Amino acid sequence: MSEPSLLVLWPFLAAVMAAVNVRGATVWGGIGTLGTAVFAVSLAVSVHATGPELIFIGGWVTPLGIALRADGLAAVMVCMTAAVGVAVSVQAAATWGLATTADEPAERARQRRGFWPLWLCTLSALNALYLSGDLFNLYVTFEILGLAAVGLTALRGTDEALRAAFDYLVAGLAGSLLLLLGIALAYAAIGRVDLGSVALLNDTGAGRVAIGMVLAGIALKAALFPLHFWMPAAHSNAVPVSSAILSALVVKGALYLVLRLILDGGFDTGPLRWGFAALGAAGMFWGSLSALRATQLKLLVAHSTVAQIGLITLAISVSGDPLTSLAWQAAALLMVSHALAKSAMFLAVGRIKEKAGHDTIAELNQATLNPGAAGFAFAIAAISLIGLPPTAGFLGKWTLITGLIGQGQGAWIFVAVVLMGSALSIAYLWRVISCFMKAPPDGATAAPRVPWQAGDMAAVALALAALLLGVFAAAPLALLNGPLL
Amino acid sequence: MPDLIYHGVGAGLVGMALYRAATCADLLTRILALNVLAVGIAAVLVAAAYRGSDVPPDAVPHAFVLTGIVVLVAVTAALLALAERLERDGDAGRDNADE
Amino acid sequence: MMTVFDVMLAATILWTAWTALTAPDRTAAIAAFLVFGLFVGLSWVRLGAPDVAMAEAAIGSGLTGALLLRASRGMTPPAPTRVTAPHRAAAVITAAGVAGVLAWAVLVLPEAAVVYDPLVDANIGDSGVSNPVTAVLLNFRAWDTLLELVVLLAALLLVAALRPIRAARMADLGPLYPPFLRIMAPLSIFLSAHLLWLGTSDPGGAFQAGAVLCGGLLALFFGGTLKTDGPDVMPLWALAVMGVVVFVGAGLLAEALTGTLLEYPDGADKAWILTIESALTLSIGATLLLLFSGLRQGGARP
Amino acid sequence: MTLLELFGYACLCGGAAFLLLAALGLWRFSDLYARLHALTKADTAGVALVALGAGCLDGRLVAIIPLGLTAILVAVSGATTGHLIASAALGEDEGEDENEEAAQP
Repeated sequence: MSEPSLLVLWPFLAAVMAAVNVRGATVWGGIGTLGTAVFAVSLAVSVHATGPELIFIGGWVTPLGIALRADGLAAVMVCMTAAVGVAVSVQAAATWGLATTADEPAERARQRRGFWPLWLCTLSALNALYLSGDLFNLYVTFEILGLAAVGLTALRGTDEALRAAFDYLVAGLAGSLLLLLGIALAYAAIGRVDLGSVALLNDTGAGRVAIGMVLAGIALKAALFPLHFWMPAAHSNAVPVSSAILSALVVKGALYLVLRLILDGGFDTGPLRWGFAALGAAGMFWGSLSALRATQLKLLVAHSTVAQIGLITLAISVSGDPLTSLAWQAAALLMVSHALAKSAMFLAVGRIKEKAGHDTIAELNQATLNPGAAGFAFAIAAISLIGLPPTAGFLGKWTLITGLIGQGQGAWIFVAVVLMGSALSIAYLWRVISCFMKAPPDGATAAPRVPWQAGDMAAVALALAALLLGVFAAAPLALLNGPLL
Repeated sequence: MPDLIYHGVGAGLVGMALYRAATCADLLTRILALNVLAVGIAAVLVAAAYRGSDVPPDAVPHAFVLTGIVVLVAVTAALLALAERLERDGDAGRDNADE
Repeated sequence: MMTVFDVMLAATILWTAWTALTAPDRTAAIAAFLVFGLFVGLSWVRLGAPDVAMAEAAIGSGLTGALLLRASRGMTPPAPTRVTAPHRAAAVITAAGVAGVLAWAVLVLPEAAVVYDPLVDANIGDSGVSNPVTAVLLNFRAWDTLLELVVLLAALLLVAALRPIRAARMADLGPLYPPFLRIMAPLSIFLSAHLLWLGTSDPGGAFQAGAVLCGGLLALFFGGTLKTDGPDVMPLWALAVMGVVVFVGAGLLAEALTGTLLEYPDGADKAWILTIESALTLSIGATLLLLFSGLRQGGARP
Repeated sequence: MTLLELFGYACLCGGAAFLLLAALGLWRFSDLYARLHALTKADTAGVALVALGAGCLDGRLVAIIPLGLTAILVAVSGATTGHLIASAALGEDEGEDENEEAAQP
């Protein structure tokens, strides 16, 4: 059994078992997530050792059949998903408990029964997306991802969550249909839809329109700046564990496809790339400004996702030809560091809201944040988002800026934009961290320091992983330096 | 010749659906607009697969459209389940008691 | 002569679509959508795609129409949306822009780029079936079909995870329904099996057969003989899950035997495809029924 | 033009006439029950005549059996649906409160 097929089918079978055997849902969730993590690591090792794998499903060669491509970039993304997945599963098991207890409210039982199958479906859809080498196959994986993510959003059950989930599904379906329209035009123009032939699209008029439609659809699904209207509501109204999955992992699928299209020579025409870079920069500013204005903590973190997506899109669109410049690796590193940091942040915010009972930033102070584990995890994740030296975020921004400098005079504007983006992210994150250190208003004596609980371990672990990834960056960089398929 | 006509039908359906999706707030009409948009795209695909009246058309886009139809009915069922819970008039929208 | 027919059909499709989108009354809009789906199916028969026409008529307009009608019954009447002039103008511009670009892209097309046709004709011999669409769905691009069934299951998981709402009590259907049921239910099961077997050589296959089977199951559901609440949902739930599990199991077993995922052992292609297709037919019928009945109790009770 | 073909074309025209009349009835009649009356004629007589005509023209058994099956099916489901719609509409018109409240949650 090769890893790529197991990476997709193992979590899906675990999801089916979790759906049928409701009493043991958490156990099946653990089996599915841990199994996928093992397969992800073994895939990364085999790709690093023996180079990228190309599997023709059913034995049919590419134009007719579908190819699964397991190269360095895919291995890094699959390992990222597995790492965040394990931590999120630990947090989910902590919040909803291991098994059905007699006296628990119906709402909690419904959320646990619904979470595990949907999470494992998301995991299998993400792995299928990272490994797929065919555009129509990517459309189908996007649909699975969209449905499972909407299920996670609607898990909370309140009317706002259902309204956010409905808007999320409508935007996701519209994005997928634009992608399908692009695929239809690509088929009409060049007669084939596999990713390897995407470069042929630049020659014909219909091909360029097809690329435009595909990019519009992906931009809608990735919540890129003008089309991000549905995202803050969905990510802030969901259950904390779901928000971590949505913000850190689900959005990466669409961003990964944009990067893959560029690497396959999808759109080398200048104006489209600079247009995308401008959208990314605008998204960064808009996200940061909205985060500065946000009063609720979850909404602030959701808007910071919009800003980070803008930064990643900027890194993707200026990444140039994979043979000449290494700037595309910056985009991959930024995606990985954002995934680790953002999931840590959302889990920490969930814990803060659980302990303090509310998440309005102004009313947070030292007394409400006792013990400080969640605040600690939030601060470390903030450092990685800002991009200070030891963290993976710094590594991504550093590679991006060195790549940009090498590209001639036009790129200086974007270097300035990246630095301004970092400054803005310092501004809106410091707003929160300063509240953590604020003394309680009525001068009440600080409550005794309560030891850290099990629920905080997932957030702290993810934050430290984001911190240490900068130090131990040899592994992802080695994978990224490998040949691309 | 017929595929040009049905290409035009596909383009018309896509335009109509996008217009209605943008200008109506009613949940059910938005779901109908997305369904019409998907059928319009499927019409473009089937028209692109046409190879003339005597040569059999290409089977791969037909498989795409078949897959697209089944995916569409799944997403529509999910959308309707959400819309039903949002738009339920008054009576038992929120009673978890009878779980 | 046929061009006149095509132009009339095209005009009817566009007109019914416009009615479906702008009808003030919900039931009228859904009825127009149903008719629109049937006419589009007719246009696809004209373009030489009978498989897809059958699927569009059965699933695209029939089942979707039934889902829409059931959902619209419990909804509040639609409030007329007041749209300001600039908003409407912007919508018209973007919609006309996308449609115009699409029409231009299609008209400026070079003659059709033929890539898949020779490949399908060359490989259909050892794909085990002679109907090219079934060969593509179940053999050449079996990975797409497998993930598509995962989509169906993901939709079911989503509906199961939502908070429960009160089941709308089915009205009594009067004395004429039971004899109608005695004709329709066995006939739909027989027709579904026939469509499944036909799918290997002529238009038909697992999806059309699954839709027809779902029609029969719905007739039983309305007649009250088939219930989907409480413990009765378990057999349907297992049937819905069974299809994809059989497909995944067959894919992994094929990989164990031949070393590549979903590569059926040589010579036994038809047998493998038929077993997978029959499991899919039962699973699609059960899944679509559960999606229709909405798992009123909010998920499977073990 | 053999006699069978002539008869086939005649049946086709008759069927088409029935369908046209039913559509006209649907459009012109004001009352629901009158419209139902017109529609069920289309289902039973119109489709049966068209199927008979097509069967005569085609002549092969492999075409006649599906056509016959279709005609019977459409007739049965058309009649039952007509009955269901009529009884539902009748229930609403007479405003039987307990049936009304029971049927509509």
